[in-house]
Amino acid sequence: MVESVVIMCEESPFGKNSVIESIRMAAGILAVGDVEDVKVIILKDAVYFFDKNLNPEALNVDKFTNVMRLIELSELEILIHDEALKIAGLEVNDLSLKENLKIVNIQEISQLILDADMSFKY
Amino acid sequence: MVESVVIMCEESPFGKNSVIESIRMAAGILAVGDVEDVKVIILKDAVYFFDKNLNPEALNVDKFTNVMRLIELSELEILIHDEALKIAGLEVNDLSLKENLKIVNIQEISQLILDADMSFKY
Amino acid sequence: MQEKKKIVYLYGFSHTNDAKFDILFEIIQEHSQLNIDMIIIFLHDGVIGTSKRTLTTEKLRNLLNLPISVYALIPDIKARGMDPKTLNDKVKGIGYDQLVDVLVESEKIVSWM
Amino acid sequence: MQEKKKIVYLYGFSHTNDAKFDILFEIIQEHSQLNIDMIIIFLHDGVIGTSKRTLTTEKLRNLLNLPISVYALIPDIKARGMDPKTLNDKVKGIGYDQLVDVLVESEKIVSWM
Amino acid sequence: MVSFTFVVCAEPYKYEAMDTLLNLGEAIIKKGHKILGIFLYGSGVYNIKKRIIKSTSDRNLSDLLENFCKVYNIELLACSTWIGFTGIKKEEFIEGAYREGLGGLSDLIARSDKVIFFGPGG
Amino acid sequence: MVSFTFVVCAEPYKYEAMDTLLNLGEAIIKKGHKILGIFLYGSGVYNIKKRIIKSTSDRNLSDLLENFCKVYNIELLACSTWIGFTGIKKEEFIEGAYREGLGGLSDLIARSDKVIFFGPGG
Repeated sequence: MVESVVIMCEESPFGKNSVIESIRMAAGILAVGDVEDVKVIILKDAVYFFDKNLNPEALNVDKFTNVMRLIELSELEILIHDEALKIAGLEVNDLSLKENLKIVNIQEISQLILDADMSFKY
Repeated sequence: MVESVVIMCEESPFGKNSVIESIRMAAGILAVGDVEDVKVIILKDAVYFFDKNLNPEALNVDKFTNVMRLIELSELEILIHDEALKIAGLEVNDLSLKENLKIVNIQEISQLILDADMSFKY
Repeated sequence: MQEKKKIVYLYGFSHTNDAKFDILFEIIQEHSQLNIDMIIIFLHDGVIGTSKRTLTTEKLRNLLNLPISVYALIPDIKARGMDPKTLNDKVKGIGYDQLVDVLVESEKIVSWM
Repeated sequence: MQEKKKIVYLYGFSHTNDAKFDILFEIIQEHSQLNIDMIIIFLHDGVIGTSKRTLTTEKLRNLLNLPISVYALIPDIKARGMDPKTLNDKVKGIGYDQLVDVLVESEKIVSWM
Repeated sequence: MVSFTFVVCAEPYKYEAMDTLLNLGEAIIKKGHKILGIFLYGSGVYNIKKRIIKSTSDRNLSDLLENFCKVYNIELLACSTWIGFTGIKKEEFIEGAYREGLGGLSDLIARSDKVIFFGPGG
Repeated sequence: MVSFTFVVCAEPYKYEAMDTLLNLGEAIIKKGHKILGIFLYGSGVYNIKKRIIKSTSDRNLSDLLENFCKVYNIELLACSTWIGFTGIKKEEFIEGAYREGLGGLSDLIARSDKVIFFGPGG
């Protein structure tokens, strides 16, 4: 029986929608049913999704308000790879939704995967 | 007026269908209308498409007979990057459709792009 | 003695074409510090580069040097025109049947396709 | 004196995440042996890594050292939360209007998106 | 006996996911195990659409999938948000398939021993 | 005055192509140039489908595209092979759009000064 899930995503917020879809899926799995532990790990370019200056409207794309609210409501655990932050030149203070995010190193990511019943890269 | 087109593709035959679609598009553009020169450049993993041992049936996928015939009928020029061959460990003798293929180096590829009115990576 | 945890990775992207392999490698390298039975199965475009005939990338060589069992899916190898007989010595070719056995026996599956 | 050929590349993939950049670099390096006016425009995920704040990849540094004009599309920069003011000194931020001018003035367009 | 669930986020024909699923699925069942369900998410929902065009040269993945699920009694679910998003109508579904929220996925995951995830590709 | 043609091979929402096309397209016209046509190929043909679901939080790309083509008198064509392949019906098309063979693309390319190609993404 699979009771804990880790979802990883590494793509930028716009090139594909993998961050949004990972979060929707994670929140959806958590909301109903018997899977009680779903974590999302943010790698590489996916980190830009949580830059507080993120500005979809520059592309005439709607703001990601719904997804952000979904994260807050679902109490989803979102873990950000410290290397991704470093490469993007971002500090914790540059991030939105600080209370839902946790910074992790590769060792912790390795352990999260080992602890989950299943993991996948979206 | 755009009269000559170069299409590049670099993806493996199965992961995506970019080789097949590049060829279909190239042959289609050539067949009707006023564009008289369309070339397809095969880079990186796309080279596996022309391995004569290519065997889609191992995946229960139908053979690419139609596309191969399309290449022959359309007299499409297909240019294969020598580096791609080398990386894949393939020799000219390992290729199918030898008479439609030409091996080119990066210098020739650079020139093909400069000579065409437009180019794109599929 | 506690039995080793068994984890299997299904990896489906090209090593030559794709940077996705980087993070996978880092994670597996971390796992290798622990007492874990690790298997990686290359399928889809993941099989590209596993043949002796191809130029192995440095990344793949590094992975093959970790304490991990590496398998490659024979139908995906054949489909791409590669000969399973030319597989790198550290890579074992398996069919769908053996893939099922590996999946069934492993405690955890990580899908990276 | 013959006028220089003017070619513009539209490149839309992430440098950090994607190996697609390799071939583009090789081609542009070849072009640079010839008397050509080259422009590369980073848009979509191509803008990632063009900020001074980010760790520049070696590939991107090498490209910036070629005799080529490098532009990045400001709306794509802003959308990803990056500040156009922090752009790498060798990269010039442009808007859609300037993008149109560049496309109109160039003899050839290569789309790599 | 071990029970499996598959999640598919990739379009048919454009990616290899559905082909692998069918081949691996047959092997799973031949070995005496069970497939509880297949959940389609993201662009994977296009797999639910019945393919009307018959071609002699192309495998018909929707027929193959329909038959596979019918013969082995496998639940075939597609994410309702994405079905709405793509505008695929119920009468276009392959037989036996239905739309369902992410609670359905959560339920499938929790009832399965193993979950295999075919990502969005690319 | 310079004439442009766009080719789009990427799905709406999953990739950024259609957003860029609309923004760049407006700028092209504002500058006094012309867009002859937009040709949809591959998964790009999904852009022809009228989006029925109205959402307050998501831009409606099919409405935006329809309006853009209508106001500026731009031909909107979708590859007929791919329309057949995806099973999108004529009555589902956005207004003014029609299906056409690759000869239509060839014709558009030959009549245009510049062609911009939005690839299949990923």
